Amino acid sequence: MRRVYLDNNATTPVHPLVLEAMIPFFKETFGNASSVHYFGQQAKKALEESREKVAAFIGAKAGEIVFTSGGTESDNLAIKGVAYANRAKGRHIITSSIEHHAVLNVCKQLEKKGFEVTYLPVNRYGEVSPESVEDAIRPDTILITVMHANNEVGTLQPIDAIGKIAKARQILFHTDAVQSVGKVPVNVDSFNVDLLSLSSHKIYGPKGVGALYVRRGTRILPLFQGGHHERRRRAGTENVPGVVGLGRACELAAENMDEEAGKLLALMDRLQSGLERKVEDVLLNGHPTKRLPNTLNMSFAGVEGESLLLNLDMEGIAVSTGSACTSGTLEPSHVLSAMGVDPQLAQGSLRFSLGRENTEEDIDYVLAVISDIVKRLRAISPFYKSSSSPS
Amino acid sequence: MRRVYLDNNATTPVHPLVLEAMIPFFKETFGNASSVHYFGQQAKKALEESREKVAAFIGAKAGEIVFTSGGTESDNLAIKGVAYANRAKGRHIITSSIEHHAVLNVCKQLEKKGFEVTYLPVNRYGEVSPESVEDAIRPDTILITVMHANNEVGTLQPIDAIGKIAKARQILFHTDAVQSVGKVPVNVDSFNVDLLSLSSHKIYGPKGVGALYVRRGTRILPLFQGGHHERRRRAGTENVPGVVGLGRACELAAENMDEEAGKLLALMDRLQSGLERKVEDVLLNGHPTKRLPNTLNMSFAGVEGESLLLNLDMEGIAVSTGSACTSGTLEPSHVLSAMGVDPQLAQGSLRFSLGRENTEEDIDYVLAVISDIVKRLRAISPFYKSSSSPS
Amino acid sequence: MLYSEKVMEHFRNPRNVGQMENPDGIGHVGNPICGDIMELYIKVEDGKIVDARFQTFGCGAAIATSSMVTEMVKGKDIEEALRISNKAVAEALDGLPPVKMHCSVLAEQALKSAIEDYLKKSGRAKTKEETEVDDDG
Amino acid sequence: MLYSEKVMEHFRNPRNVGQMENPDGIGHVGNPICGDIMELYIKVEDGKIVDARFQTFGCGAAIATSSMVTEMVKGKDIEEALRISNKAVAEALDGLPPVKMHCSVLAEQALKSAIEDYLKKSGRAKTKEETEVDDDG
Ligand SMILES: Cc1ncc(COP(=O)(O)O)c(C=O)c1O
Ligand SMILES: Cc1ncc(COP(=O)(O)O)c(C=O)c1O
Repeated sequence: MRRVYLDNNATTPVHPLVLEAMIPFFKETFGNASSVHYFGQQAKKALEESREKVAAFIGAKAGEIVFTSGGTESDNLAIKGVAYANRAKGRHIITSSIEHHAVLNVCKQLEKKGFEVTYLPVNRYGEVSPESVEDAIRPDTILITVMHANNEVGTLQPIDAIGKIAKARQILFHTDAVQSVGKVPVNVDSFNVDLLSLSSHKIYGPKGVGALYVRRGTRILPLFQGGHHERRRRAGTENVPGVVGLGRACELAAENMDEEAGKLLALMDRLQSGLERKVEDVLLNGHPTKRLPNTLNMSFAGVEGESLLLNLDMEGIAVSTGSACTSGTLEPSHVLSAMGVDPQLAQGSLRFSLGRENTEEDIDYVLAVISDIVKRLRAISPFYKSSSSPS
Repeated sequence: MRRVYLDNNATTPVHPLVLEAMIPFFKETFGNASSVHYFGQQAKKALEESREKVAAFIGAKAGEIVFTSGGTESDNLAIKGVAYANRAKGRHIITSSIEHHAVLNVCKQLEKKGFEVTYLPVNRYGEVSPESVEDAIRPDTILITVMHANNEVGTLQPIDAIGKIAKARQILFHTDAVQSVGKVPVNVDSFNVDLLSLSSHKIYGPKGVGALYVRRGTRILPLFQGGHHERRRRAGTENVPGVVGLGRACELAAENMDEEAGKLLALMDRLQSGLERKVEDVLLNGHPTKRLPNTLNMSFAGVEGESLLLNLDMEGIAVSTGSACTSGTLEPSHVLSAMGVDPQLAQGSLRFSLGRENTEEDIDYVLAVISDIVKRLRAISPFYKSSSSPS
Repeated sequence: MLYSEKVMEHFRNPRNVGQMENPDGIGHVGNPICGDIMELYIKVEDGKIVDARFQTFGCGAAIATSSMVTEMVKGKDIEEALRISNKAVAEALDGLPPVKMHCSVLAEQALKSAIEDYLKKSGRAKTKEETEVDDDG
Repeated sequence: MLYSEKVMEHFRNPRNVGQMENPDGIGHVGNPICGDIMELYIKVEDGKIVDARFQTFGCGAAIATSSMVTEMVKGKDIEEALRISNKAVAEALDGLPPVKMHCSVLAEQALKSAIEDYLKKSGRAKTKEETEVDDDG
């Protein structure tokens, strides 16, 4: 069967050159980077070279990179790490209502521990307004955490403007850049961020590794106690092959991003205009332009997302309803809800997230099969009576 | 240069068959195990098959295995997870004074949070006495955590006896089995443990992955907030290739352990008796027999460990002074201190930890070079005046 | 796979899809949590359900349980039909993932609501208790 | 590598190793934290240190700094020798890892203590302040 993978925001296949870079670190240069001997020092060297690469990619210094097990850990470390390190200064945190659960659920957890959290609203495109950030700041605000690009709809936040406000008010600023790194330019200085999360498996690197940027001088408390790894910010034997993979993935992303983004944008436009032409009553969720070049979230009136997803899967097409982590839960997307999308349209949304392996043929294949599927599901649906809007 | 790796307690090279098993999950079966579509379900299938393998290896059920990023995270999750889930019941924890820092430093952290911890002493062989456990139990004791095998000296604890006590007194029992899994039989039921930590990179699996066994019905609070992975006990996109590697490593260990242990024991005996014959004033640290079949910790009177290690490294031999995680720190081994080893002899200790790739030739090579090195260092030493004991 | 083969088969080829001309009873239920909506129509002759059809807005499980319940109910008399539990529907589909059990509840409720409607129209409403459901989800 | 080439070179081939017959000053210092012990012997002629030797129980850095400090001190007069700081020793070795800086402190202390001993024997003890060290570790 033809297989078309359009779920690159959930995860990406490892780039062949990334895997190639990793291979020697499983069996040959396999030492523990904390060991004093040759095997250890070889591993350490690879670790530190990767640290340089990751740092260079986001405009940071090597010493500011902490390797973690992924985006979720990076977000947890950043937010809890700052919250607990600054508890004496204040207990107020500002975030948005469309964050990934790795941020939202940390904030909810902190609320149970006596912190107060402001969840900023977004407009219909999923944008946080910098003014709302400014207005939410209180004397006891210790952290602002607003994601760079949303994983479900791809909307990019006005991160520079928010960063300027945070800097002017001297409040620590974290951004979850898990979805934007590798797709659009990310620079910790131009963003004025103090902490930034990224995840390897979203950028053609291996799963199980991520990084947290921590600006020099920013104190965080660790999540794990143990050995003195990662300058005492993250205990545990370093995942050398994983880190090498992440380093190489950053290097490749730096080389290819501009070209790749152009290609993805063209494919995404082809998909969007094709859907609008071939399927009635489809609506874009997310910002029409200030959006990741690979992410297209569309609502199909009268149709429920999972049934659409399963039908596409039967044709070999992999897409997602919202984020992979919340599939298996009952709640409709908190992102679309926050954007004010009609609940039934929110239930009928699909995320197509493109990647470097996609081709025009992939897109045309999707366009060839989707309209029949939608028609069939609409025939079953109690809502979709005509060719007009939902009941 | 001939290279002899005798630091397998720090980390092991990935077994070729383990790497082979992992490879398809980087580029081909690369899906996010939480995704509903084909790519996701293929990944999920691999994940669950590995869970079965890990569970089978330690006599557990698949649903009782939580995948983590390594031994340190498993220890943190077990101890903090139980402590915070049972805070209403009591605040007393019992552990030993020779635990790995991933346990000890968690306990110290919990002391800052209002828990009370009893650090049990050990005898000169590094053994905790079950009676001391029994005596330490208080009405508010919520957790006993005692490691199965010590990483520095290899001594095995009377885990069955401690488990029986914990069970009789209905107190949760965790064991850090990071060093014993794969080397000696480990069974959660015969140990009567409720939680057990293991780490992939110690058993010829990849770095960056580990597991925590959590007995059915045992409530723990998660360390990370985020998506609903691992039955809500560990958020974050699952490291599928890593987990597949761990599963395969467990399978191989199950097949080979008995034979391997015999081979390692013979090599270790050869090394020990060779050292005792060729080098004057060497002393075994750890239990003469109730010990891992691969771990030999010896003190060289009058010589400091790191300088011995560096000299061996110059000859291509990789060993360790205590644990890899504490190299780079100044403190002498807390394990040897707790065992009552003379501080200067503790400073002069080396850990040889053997592995599946070692041969008799490796051992003979070490024996051929070490006595000259020790002689040379003793000539520099202000302590070692004669061929008798240290000053 | 997320779903059993049986679920996928009913999802792929749902039976008894569509509206019904002049139904004897209509059940309309919705799950406020997940947004699934089912409409179930029955035709009754001599106290026997001779035909059933449905329209559903919902996930794979919602569509499959709708399809299955309409199959199960055909040829049954009213008393028998009222005894069809959500568990029976789920079992007939070789089980459902725990997180999807609520779909089988919805299917049972849709059926009960259609029968209720029929009984009301024919002047024989049931008491509340008899319509309670068994939710394992 | 943990250590600079220079450190490794001195560690591999330490200069001035061993006890000294009839030294003019003996310094004996130990670091209670890490257990390193240094013994440093000097021979003084006409206010000049003409020879220095050491014995050290300690890590790579401890041995290298001992070796280096004995090299640095030879040919210097007492006043010059007293001005050799731990930083100077570390720099002469192309640096030390932060966690090992204390070894250079130990080397400086061993030298000072040997000079002290010499001055005491020859009746000219220094004050405490002049023996303070500069620890970057
Ligand atoms: C925006 C965002 N943040 C955090 C995460 C979590 O990253 P990981 O899956 O590496 O734990 C994801 C992806 O799952 C994401 O899309
Ligand atoms: C006994 C013991 N526990 C825990 C750990 C930590 O495991 P990891 O290195 O996988 O974090 C180690 C090894 O470093 C160990 O030897």
